[in-house]
Amino acid sequence: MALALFIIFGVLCVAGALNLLFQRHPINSALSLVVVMMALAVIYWTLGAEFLAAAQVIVYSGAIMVLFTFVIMLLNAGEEERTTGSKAAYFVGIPGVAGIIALLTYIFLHEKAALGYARLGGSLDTATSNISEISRVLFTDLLLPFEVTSILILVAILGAVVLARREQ
Amino acid sequence: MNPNYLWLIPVLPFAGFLINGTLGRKLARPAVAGIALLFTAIPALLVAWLWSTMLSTGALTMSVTSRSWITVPGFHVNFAFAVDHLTLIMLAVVTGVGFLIHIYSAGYMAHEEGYWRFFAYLNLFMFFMLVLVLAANFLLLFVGWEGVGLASYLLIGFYFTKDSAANAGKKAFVVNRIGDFGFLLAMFLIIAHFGSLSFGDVFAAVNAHPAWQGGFLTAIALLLLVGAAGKSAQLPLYVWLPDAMEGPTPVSALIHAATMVTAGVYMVCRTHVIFDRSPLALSVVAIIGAATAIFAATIGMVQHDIKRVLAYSTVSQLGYMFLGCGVAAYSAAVFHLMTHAFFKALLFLAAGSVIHALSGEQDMRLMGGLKKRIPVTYWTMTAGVIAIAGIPPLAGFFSKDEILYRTFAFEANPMLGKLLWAVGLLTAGLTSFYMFRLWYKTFAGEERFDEAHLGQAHAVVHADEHPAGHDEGQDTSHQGHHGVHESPWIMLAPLCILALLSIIGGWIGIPQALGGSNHFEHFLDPVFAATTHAENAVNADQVSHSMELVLAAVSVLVALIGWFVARIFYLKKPGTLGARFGNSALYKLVANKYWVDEAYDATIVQPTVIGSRILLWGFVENVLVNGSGFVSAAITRLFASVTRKMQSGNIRSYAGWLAVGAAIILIAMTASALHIH
Amino acid sequence: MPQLSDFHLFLVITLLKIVVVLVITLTAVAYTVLLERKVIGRIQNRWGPSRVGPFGLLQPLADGIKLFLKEDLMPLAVERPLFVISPMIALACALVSIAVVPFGAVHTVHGVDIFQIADINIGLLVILGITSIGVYGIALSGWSSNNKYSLLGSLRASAQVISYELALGLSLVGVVLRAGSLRLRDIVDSQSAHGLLSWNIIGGLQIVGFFIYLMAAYAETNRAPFDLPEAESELVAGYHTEYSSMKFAMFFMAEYANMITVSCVATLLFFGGATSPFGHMFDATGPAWLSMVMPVFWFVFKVFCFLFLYIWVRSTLPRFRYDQLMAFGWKFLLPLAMLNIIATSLALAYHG
Amino acid sequence: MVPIAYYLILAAVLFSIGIGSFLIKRNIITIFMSIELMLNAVNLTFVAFAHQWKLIHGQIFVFFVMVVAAAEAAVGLAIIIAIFRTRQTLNVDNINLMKN
Repeated sequence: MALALFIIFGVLCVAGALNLLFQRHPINSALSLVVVMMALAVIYWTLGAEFLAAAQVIVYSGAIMVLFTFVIMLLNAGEEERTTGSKAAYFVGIPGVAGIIALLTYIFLHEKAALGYARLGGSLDTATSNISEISRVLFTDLLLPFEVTSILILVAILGAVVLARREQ
Repeated sequence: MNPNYLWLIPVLPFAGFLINGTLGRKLARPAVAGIALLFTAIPALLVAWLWSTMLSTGALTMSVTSRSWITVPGFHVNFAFAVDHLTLIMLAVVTGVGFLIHIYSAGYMAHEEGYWRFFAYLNLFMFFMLVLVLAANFLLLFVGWEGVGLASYLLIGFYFTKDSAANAGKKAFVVNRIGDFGFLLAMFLIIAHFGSLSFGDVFAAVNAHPAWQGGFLTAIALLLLVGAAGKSAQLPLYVWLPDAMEGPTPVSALIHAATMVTAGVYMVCRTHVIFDRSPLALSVVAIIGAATAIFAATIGMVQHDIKRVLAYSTVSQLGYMFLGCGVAAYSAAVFHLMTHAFFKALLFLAAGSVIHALSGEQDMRLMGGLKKRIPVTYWTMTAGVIAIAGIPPLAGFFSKDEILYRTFAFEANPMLGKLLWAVGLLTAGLTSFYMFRLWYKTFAGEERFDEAHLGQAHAVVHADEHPAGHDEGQDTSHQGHHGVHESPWIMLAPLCILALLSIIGGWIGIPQALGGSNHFEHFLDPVFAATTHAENAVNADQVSHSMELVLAAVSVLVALIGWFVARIFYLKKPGTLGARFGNSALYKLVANKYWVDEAYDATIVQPTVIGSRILLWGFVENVLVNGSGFVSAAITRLFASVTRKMQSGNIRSYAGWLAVGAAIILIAMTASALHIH
Repeated sequence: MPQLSDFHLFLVITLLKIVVVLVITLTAVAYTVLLERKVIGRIQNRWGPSRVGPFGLLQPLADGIKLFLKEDLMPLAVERPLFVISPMIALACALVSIAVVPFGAVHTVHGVDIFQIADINIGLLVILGITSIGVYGIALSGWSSNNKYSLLGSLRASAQVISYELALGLSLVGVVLRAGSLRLRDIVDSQSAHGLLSWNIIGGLQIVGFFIYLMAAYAETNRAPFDLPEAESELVAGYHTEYSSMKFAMFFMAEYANMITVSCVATLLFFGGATSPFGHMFDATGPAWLSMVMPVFWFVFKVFCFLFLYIWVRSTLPRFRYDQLMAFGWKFLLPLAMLNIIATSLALAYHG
Repeated sequence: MVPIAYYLILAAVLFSIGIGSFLIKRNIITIFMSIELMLNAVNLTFVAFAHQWKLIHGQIFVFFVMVVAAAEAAVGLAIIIAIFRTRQTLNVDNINLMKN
């Protein structure tokens, strides 16, 4: 069951990622990325991180990617054209990337036993959810980083407004 | 008084400094002066309380350690204050005279720009001076030492728009650095030999080893002496003090006569344990003191600027104190320090009052006949002049005579003692002469100033009108200039108090030979006990009281001779002296201050300037520094011409390099990880 | 059914639940349309649909047949795949949210709760997440239509939905704080003690939160007075201008399904869900089946009231201007929601 | 029971695809999206390791990554809009003012 879920959504992830790579229109790439993220959300859930699964959907798919499509629509971005540089990237990049994947895969499979196995539903979860656990750590031990992050967000908002505003 | 409150004594003036320094610009002048006075008066009261506590409890010392300051293995310094009887006297002098001079300043500076700045600096000075006096270790003393130097620099250059004032400040600072260098080296030596900078530890260690004579103690003592000579304006580092007269007169009175310049004397007395072990260092102290005394006195004879006469006089009197220290008569030196603080502060303040009366005129050739015009100033100044001249029963006589007597009776080296005594005696005569010269030239004879044009030449310094109520001079000016006038009472009151102190201040130390009991020396006995009792107390018994009486009579006689000579040349037959000697080589030598400044300029300043220009600027700066810059720039450019080919400006190529780097790291990590397995 | 394992049983019952709920929801959607037409007709002093069937009750059926049989136009310049997929996204997202809604008291058959499709411990977050995904349907439909009106409509819609999502999410925090859980059953249970008096809107003092939620929900569903994306007078029909036949019907159904979802959530969060307004007063009375049916009745009744309110508001209030809409959302609702959170948390902290 | 290694391999594959599309794509928005893809891949490893070590901190790290990614997206897209306004293109090969 767990393996089936993993295979279904893992394949969905990889397919989405590859579609992002091969689609030439940015909006198709964006939608492929949404698919990847939704699939990842399910995988998070199988790993016992249901809060992150929800956050992944709400924040990544529902906010960040909507922003991306919004910008694509706003700028009316068209299909991209080929250039010589991109060909070089194809010839050098794809074999290199494939090599790295092969290397990492080999390592992970080599260490498979040491890494252990995942149980469906996770081993962290309490009776209700792991949200209480996350919030307890977040608002006690990690309160300062949390507040700093909120400042960061505020700065980012202001920066975005300043950058995107049309010069008067 | 609980020693835990000792810190209040220095900190309160610092609070005054902070308040006036930050808010003073916005405050009204009475508020500024009020704050400064309040934060000086409270420490004075605290000192009085402290004094009464220590006398009533009979405690000889009192100390407080607040917290550790520097702690490294094998060496430890605390923030610590300590009080003994020597400190008490210094505290009383600093806070008492300081408070009087603060009052005086409120009147004297009333019409100056930067009123708040002046009082902020004065309070800052008080803070550092009190830290210096209260310090229980060399390092904290050094903090105060440097701090008073800073305050002195700021106040000398108070009229910083005047080139001469700014230069005088710089000169004071630089010359003092030489002395500080000696002090620092002395501290290093002390750390090296004692592993501590605390007075208690160091002196206990010295007392515990009677075998230590001379050697490194001489080195330490001589280096300390360098520091003391710089701060107390002794030969050969005295040159800054006469120039320091560019500062406002209350500053000259407080810093450059009564308190700061005596820090060197205080330091020698404080470290007398070390000096006692080194006859050589003591001799050097005595010789420097005597030489400075007579050297400055001769220059003082021919100066025309009223404040410069007093400045050389100060140098000369400080020489006396060093002489006292040098013959191990520390209590006599401190006694003279105290009486000198009274009468020299008085003289400076009175001179300030004269200058104030003449709207900024400082040249004695343009004074004269002021006796009737400013009577209070006249009478108070008279007390100061008689006191410094050493005529009984005023303060200066007792303290100076004590030093001369002790010099004469100096047992460790009788020949040197007699010689120095002769020099001191001659100096006493000269002192009497130049002080009465000043007195006659200022107050007696005909009026040599042009009342109508008073104040024009010195408009910068004293330009503002004075309150009409204090204007005793007749308003002869048709343009609204003010004539000679007595100072306001806020200035005269401190003068009167100081005059009283100058008259009676010496009575606490009347020697037994004159029927007194020398309270002062007994008071300081706990501090200088080792020296006083072991050597000189016995000595005092051996030299008969009759001898002491004879010596006192001789010194009084010399002082009177000085007076009469001055009377002849400056009251009866003015101008004759100038006509006789005005063109002689000797006069020119003295009038030009022995060309010391010029000699320093030629031997030290100019070589330094030229050396800097050729070696530092020409070679180090241009060849080494710039050259290395050019070379490194050329190398950078060479490499850059190769490596910038990688910087295509194309974002994706950067990303590609990034990916390559990450891949290399990954492979390296993998390789090492697999290797471990 | 002894031959079925637990897992198969679970699968079968769940599929059954899904089908039943889906059918009921779609029927409800159809009849909500009829309700709207009737009510607005009455409000505007006319009869509304009355010809097809008794009281016009068969009108939705007739509409459905008509839409099925219409020609499915596919304009030449559209982005084909996205044009086809976006109404599906819209409708799917609208319907999926129902899955986590508990519409009755807990009643298990073979270990499976039959009045809720999925009892998820982050149910509220799931609803919010699915709502946020719903934006894609509108955004993509407008863009893929290759039509200026559609694009403007969809841009408006996306901006509006994203903006009001913040206020919507924050308005629910007060409720979550009170319940201490994101599971919808827990939230309902937290309001079940004393019936009406312990509902969040009354007993929980979440009236401000409810008000914010209501405003944001109207905006989220693009309903009047926030129906800027499909403002007929300005944009023809907004993002679905180019759509026809069943694709149009999907958008249409999505809108009404969203209304139902939003009403369900409001009922669950602020009005005690499937609990009786009289608390446990009449629990003991009546036969066993009554205690099973009554919660469902209360739930449906509350949702119906909300739908009625929706229609009432639509026929009463005029449309906002776009800048007013944005200012209202960002400058009024959002700060108010934050204040509500602060006040609620302070009150909770004070009480214990 | 799925081996953790599989999750890590999935993450590695996603990450590598992200690198590849970062290098290959020419549209700056798509490049930006591939950064997000890489972030997601890293997040997956965090969650997987959090599961393996039974520590909540891995998940919290993901939470922070999400927040920072949101900020990054806001600023990055604003920059892209500004670039588009001045250069009238989204092709990175044409955005080469830094060259020489």
